[in-house]
Amino acid sequence: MTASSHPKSTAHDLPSQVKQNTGESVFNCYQCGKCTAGCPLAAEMDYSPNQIVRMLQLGIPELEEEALKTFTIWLCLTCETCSARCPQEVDLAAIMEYLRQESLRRGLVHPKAKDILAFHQAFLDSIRKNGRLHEVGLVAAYKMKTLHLLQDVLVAPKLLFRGKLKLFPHSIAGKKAVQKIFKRTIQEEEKEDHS
Amino acid sequence: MAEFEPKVVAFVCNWCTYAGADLTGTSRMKYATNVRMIRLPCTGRIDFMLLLQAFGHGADGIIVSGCHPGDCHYSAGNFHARRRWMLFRELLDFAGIDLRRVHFSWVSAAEGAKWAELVNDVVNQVRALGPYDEFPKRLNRQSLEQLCSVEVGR
Amino acid sequence: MPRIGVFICHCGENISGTVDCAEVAKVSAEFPGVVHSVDYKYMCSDPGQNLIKNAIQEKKLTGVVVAACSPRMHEPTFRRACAEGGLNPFLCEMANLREHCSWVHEKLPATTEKAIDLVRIMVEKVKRNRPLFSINVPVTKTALVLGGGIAGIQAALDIANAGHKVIMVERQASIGGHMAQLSETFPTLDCSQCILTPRMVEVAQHPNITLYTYAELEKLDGFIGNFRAVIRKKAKSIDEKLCTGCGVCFQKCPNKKILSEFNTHLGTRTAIYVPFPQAVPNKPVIDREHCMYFQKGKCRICEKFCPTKAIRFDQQDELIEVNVGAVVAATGYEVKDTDFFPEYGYGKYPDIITGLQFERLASASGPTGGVIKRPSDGRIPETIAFIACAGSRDPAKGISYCSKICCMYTAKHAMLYKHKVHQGKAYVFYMDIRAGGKMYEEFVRRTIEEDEVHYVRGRVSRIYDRDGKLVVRGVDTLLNAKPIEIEADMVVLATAMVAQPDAEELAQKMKVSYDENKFLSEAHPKLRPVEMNTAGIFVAGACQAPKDIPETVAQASAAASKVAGLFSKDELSREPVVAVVSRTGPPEFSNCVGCFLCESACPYQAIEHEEIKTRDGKLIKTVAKINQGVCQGCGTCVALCRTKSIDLQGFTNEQIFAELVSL
Amino acid sequence: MKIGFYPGCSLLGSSREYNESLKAIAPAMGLEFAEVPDWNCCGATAAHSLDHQLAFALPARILALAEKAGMEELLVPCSACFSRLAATRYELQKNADLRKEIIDIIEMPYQGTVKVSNALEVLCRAAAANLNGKITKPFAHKVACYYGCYLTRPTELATCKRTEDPQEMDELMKVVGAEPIDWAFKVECCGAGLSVSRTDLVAGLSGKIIKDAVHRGAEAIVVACPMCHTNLDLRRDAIEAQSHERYSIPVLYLSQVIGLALGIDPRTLGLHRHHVPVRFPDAAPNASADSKKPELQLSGKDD
Ligand SMILES: Cc1cc2nc3c(=O)[nH]c(=O)nc-3n(C[C@H](O)[C@H](O)[C@H](O)COP(=O)(O)OP(=O)(O)OC[C@H]3O[C@@H](n4cnc5c(N)ncnc54)[C@H](O)[C@@H]3O)c2cc1C
Ligand SMILES: Cc1cc2nc3c(=O)[nH]c(=O)nc-3n(C[C@H](O)[C@H](O)[C@H](O)COP(=O)(O)OP(=O)(O)OC[C@H]3O[C@@H](n4cnc5c(N)ncnc54)[C@H](O)[C@@H]3O)c2cc1C
Ligand code: SF4
Ligand code: SF4
Ligand code: SF4
Ligand code: SF4
Ligand code: SF4
Ligand code: SF4
Ligand code: SF4
Ligand code: SF4
Repeated sequence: MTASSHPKSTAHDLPSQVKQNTGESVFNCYQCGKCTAGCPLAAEMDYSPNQIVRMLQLGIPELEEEALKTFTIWLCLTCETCSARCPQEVDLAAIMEYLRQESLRRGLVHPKAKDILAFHQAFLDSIRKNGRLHEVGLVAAYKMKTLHLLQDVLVAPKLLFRGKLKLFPHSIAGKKAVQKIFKRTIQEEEKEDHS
Repeated sequence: MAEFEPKVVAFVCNWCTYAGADLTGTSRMKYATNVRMIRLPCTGRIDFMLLLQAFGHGADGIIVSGCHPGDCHYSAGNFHARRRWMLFRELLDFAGIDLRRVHFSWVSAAEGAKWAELVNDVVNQVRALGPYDEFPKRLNRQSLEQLCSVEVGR
Repeated sequence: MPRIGVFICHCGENISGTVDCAEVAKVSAEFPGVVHSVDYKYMCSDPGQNLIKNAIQEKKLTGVVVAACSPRMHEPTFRRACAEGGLNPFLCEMANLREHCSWVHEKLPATTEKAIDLVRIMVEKVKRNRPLFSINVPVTKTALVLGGGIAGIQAALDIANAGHKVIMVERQASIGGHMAQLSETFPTLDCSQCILTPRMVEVAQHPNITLYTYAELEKLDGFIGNFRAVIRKKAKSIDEKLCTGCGVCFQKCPNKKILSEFNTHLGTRTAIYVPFPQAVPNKPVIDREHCMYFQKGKCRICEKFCPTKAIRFDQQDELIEVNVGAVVAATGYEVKDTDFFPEYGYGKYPDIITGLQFERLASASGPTGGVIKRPSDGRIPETIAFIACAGSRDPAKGISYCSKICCMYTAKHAMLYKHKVHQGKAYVFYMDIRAGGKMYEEFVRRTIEEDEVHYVRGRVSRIYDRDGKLVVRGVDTLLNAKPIEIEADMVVLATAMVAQPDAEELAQKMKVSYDENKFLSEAHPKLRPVEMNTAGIFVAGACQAPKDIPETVAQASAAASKVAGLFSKDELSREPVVAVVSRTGPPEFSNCVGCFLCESACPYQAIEHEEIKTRDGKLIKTVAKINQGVCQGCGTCVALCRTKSIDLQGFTNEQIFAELVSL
Repeated sequence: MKIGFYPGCSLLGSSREYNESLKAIAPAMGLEFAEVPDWNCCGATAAHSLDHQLAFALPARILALAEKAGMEELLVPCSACFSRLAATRYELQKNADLRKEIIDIIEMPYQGTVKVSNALEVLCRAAAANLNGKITKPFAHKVACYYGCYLTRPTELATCKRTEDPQEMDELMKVVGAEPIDWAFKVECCGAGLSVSRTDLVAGLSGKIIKDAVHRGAEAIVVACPMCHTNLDLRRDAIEAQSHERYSIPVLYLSQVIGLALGIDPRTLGLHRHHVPVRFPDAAPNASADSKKPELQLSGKDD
């Protein structure tokens, strides 16, 4: 991994990395399942939220990698229902977030997650370009990335009609400053990843 | 020249810190040999003049340790000790004693490791400060005797 | 001239492994005042102890230092050996060469040097020891039992049957505690009230037991064998001597809609009431907060109808002072309410109830006559969900412990439900099943195998209502963590067993310690499970930790036998480590100037005033005096006294100073 | 009261009406907004899904700009933006190393002095102080107050007190004459950021929310977040397709409800911009159930 956005970790197993970057210990989880019981998308996931933690508890590298390959981590909405109700005060939403970032860094993103990832990336591209989000541009870019050309076609004209969508992006004076922020964070890492 | 080896006197209560130090022993944890313990029923028993006397008799550093607040075997003894300690700090200061040589701490009967750590920390710190020899400058033996009103000598 | 004997122990290899014991003995022999110095393999063994006894006699020793293990371990052993050898036991001291030296240091010259220092310190101390004699205090052979649950009842009966007097204080209008509320009890399913009520009656009728109900402990001071307790007997507003318990008053009382505490708010009672029909004593009290006369100044209907004219509206609280020799704390527990659970609706759904409420629904004498009915509409639930660990094992809610009994009573509840509603469906959401007790696991298995209760392993995340049903959103972690939704008609939460809300206050009144969860602390979790840190105070039942009835009764009987043991002697002897105020000859008589700083500092209120008078009774001065029965020997007063008029026997200024000087 | 204002991207686009209605009610509420100059996007879910530092740096720049403009409090109407800004402020306060890193990245001074507030908080406060006697057209309808995730979680940043069953918006709605219903989906997640990439899932989650509200007789759902609004309003067709049910219940921003109660023209409040038309049954809710035009449908008949 590249550690540019996180403090350098000394231990290399995933639980230690999680601990270092989120402050959460996966060993606090006693597998009660309450997180899963309350998760709005548990039924859609390939592994349930508590199983994701379980995969990190056993000290088996293959399972840790498996966790990074799940669809679950990409489906997670960061709604924090799990974290708010966990009796052991495990911030599972934070762990999910870290696993997503780590999965991306290691190139282990689940194939079915590519739409979600594409959307996130299109979103960030839009901000990077203009400093603010341009919704039409975002949807267009997303469609190009995923080839979901028909999706949302029905919604967009209505929005335009109601004066909600702007065909041309807002741009801000501090566009350069925002681009620099991108350069110093996410792009720097991408570069390191590819070197 | 061999490194200076300080002498540290520890005033400890019987119920918490003495027992805690016993636990250090039963757990076979190691610490510096420089400490000599004086067992008292409670930190409440410590007349802080005793600390002056200790310095007067060759101690380079002092540890005072008892039960955690609220855990006193005698329910409130350590609370009195703490209150008096506040006043006494000023007196020590006045007597020209570097406050870094005196450590007040809580070690419970379950904190064997903490005791070992405490001793090592204090010994290292006092070792760095060097031998304590300024005492006679401000307080001579006689005024000390008066303060403590106990016969000095073997 | 002092004649001190020094005995260095090897403790096998434990000490001699790092300390050169022979060298220590040799150097010690040269200390001023030492006339005898030897080392030996095991000092605590019989031959080791004989070495001491013989030396005392042969060398005419005036003091002994045993340099061995911690005095916390063997001080009593060696003091006894000295006494047997003819030396006052308090002329023996120990230097701790094992825990404080050999075990914590490497084998180095400095370690042996330290050992020598430790011996020297103790030699200097022991030279200044004085013979001390154990203090004898008389024992008042009456026990105070706080709380009239099954724990208090059992302890009181056992003590009373051993021939001692008991005063029982119960704050409710009746004794019985929680056990009186239970339906049937696991693992045998015997009827709770059937086995309890005979004992309640026995308490009321026992000649050795004085029962104060509707009463609380106001104050406790004194010490083992000699406590003084003040009991507040709250005004019951009736004359108990006149009242026959006929019950006319509560039939007539117009104020009938008060939620009954005994029925866990599922039933009602009147303002003048007995908590339940089998109450002991079976005489009513007026709940002034709800009585119309006390609140609005009008009514007095009960008074009008009472055939014996027993109603006393003007009755006042009464303070009763009693002397007792021992106290048994048996004040029990409470359960968390359903509003403790945000994710289960903060207590807003009437059909989510606690386990204790379920007991009342299942009880033949309960508000529904034993028929399981929903509080909201009285319907019999067709689907019922039980949720284990509700609030327990939940650090996020501030309770990390396991309540210990709920796995069992949840199984019991599910079983009772199935016995009563044959076609009904029962689900139990659980994390682990803790059923460690005689016939407990078998009981749980029966619930699952014979009564076909569905156990689902997983914690419930949320409960909400939908069309008059309660949607329970859980998960089955054994089924690939599949989310499970049950539409239940009723949900029973096995809520956590917690300490009484005023447990902390009570503990402070008694000067005993309590743990972070406010349960009272025993003196040692394994070896002194019924004693408390304050001598003479014992603990029994669920006020110490969550426990079921068998454990409660066992602990209560154990506490009672401790009390009986204490009462088997007329006098107690205790260590003479106590403070003394110096007395000098005339004209001062004492250095004490009567400032009484010491009095305010003493944690045990052991310091009294003493008037020094001339022969013809003229007051010379008032000085401090230590009550040696009360003094625990903490030494706080000694450190505080500016005129150095107090000293602590065994840890005198002189002794400690000598230790310092010898460094 | 003058207060800093961070509209966020969606208030300029798909949730214009939220912006418009806030501005419309501001004078009556005694509020005056000062927009953060040259603000950028907070990064939303995308940033913190993909990069830890970026997720803090984007909001930090906004907070630094607000600080520079001398603002003490910043109103962030979008709950999602609010969550990002508040979390950034909280984390940077807690973690000095991270603060240093981020300051270094944004190349701006940052103190963390600006208090981040959401619309619910600010409007509740302003209503208590200013609304007395100004309600000319009480919003006399049964409303389902929908809080969603970000006003109640994570617990340490939560605006609402009873996080599993919050009451703040309900209380505010009572002030403007509405009758809040007790319902079960106040704090369930609507699907949030998956709106575009997994509309199917969002339709499922949002569908459950709408169903419960309708089922319990609500005539309108009140929200405080553009994302919630998008999912409950704009995604209505997808919801209906998936659940095979028709729901005509409108979804209003809380500022719109206040505006209506203040007697402000619906157009000024942007009501015409909603996908689901804002209409209420007059007297008899049992009008024809199978009207052809969904826009004309009346609510309260979906069971
Ligand atoms: C739902 C439920 C079901 C259960 N089922 C079973 C079962 O089937 N089998 C089983 O073995 N156990 C069962 N138990 C456990 C059982 O209730 C307890 O083990 C038992 O009641 C403990 O008795 P106790 O005397 O220690 O406490 P309690 O019963 O709580 O009695 C304490 C008494 O002290 C009084 N008191 C409190 N404070 C004071 C004070 N300051 N001064 C004076 N008096 C005071 C109280 O009023 C009360 O009368 C169950 C518990 C629950 C909650
Ligand atoms: C592996 C293991 C680990 C444990 N760890 C712990 C722990 O960490 N903490 C804890 O609290 N508990 C622990 N326990 C439990 C603990 O050992 C028991 O609770 C405890 O020893 C029981 O004491 P006892 O006196 O009843 O029985 P025992 O220790 O079995 O003593 C019975 C004695 O009676 C003698 N005896 C038997 N029959 C007769 C006869 N007919 N006549 C005369 N004498 C007889 C036996 O020789 C024996 O000396 C552990 C148990 C095991 C097996
Ligand atoms: S709720 Fe918490 S303890 Fe329970 S399984 Fe999920 S993460 Fe683990
Ligand atoms: S934060 Fe993610 S894992 Fe947790 S409940 Fe929400 S969607 Fe599920
Ligand atoms: S007296 Fe203590 S040190 Fe000596 S043998 Fe016995 S246990 Fe060991
Ligand atoms: S009517 Fe009188 S005698 Fe009868 S129970 Fe009531 S108070 Fe007692
Ligand atoms: S005076 Fe009080 S207790 Fe008596 S009947 Fe009236 S309300 Fe009941
Ligand atoms: S006894 Fe069972 S139900 Fe009760 S807290 Fe313990 S594990 Fe949970
Ligand atoms: S502090 Fe000393 S002088 Fe004062 S009353 Fe007590 S014993 Fe006497
Ligand atoms: S030694 Fe302690 S308990 Fe005894 S009288 Fe002095 S202060 Fe009180």
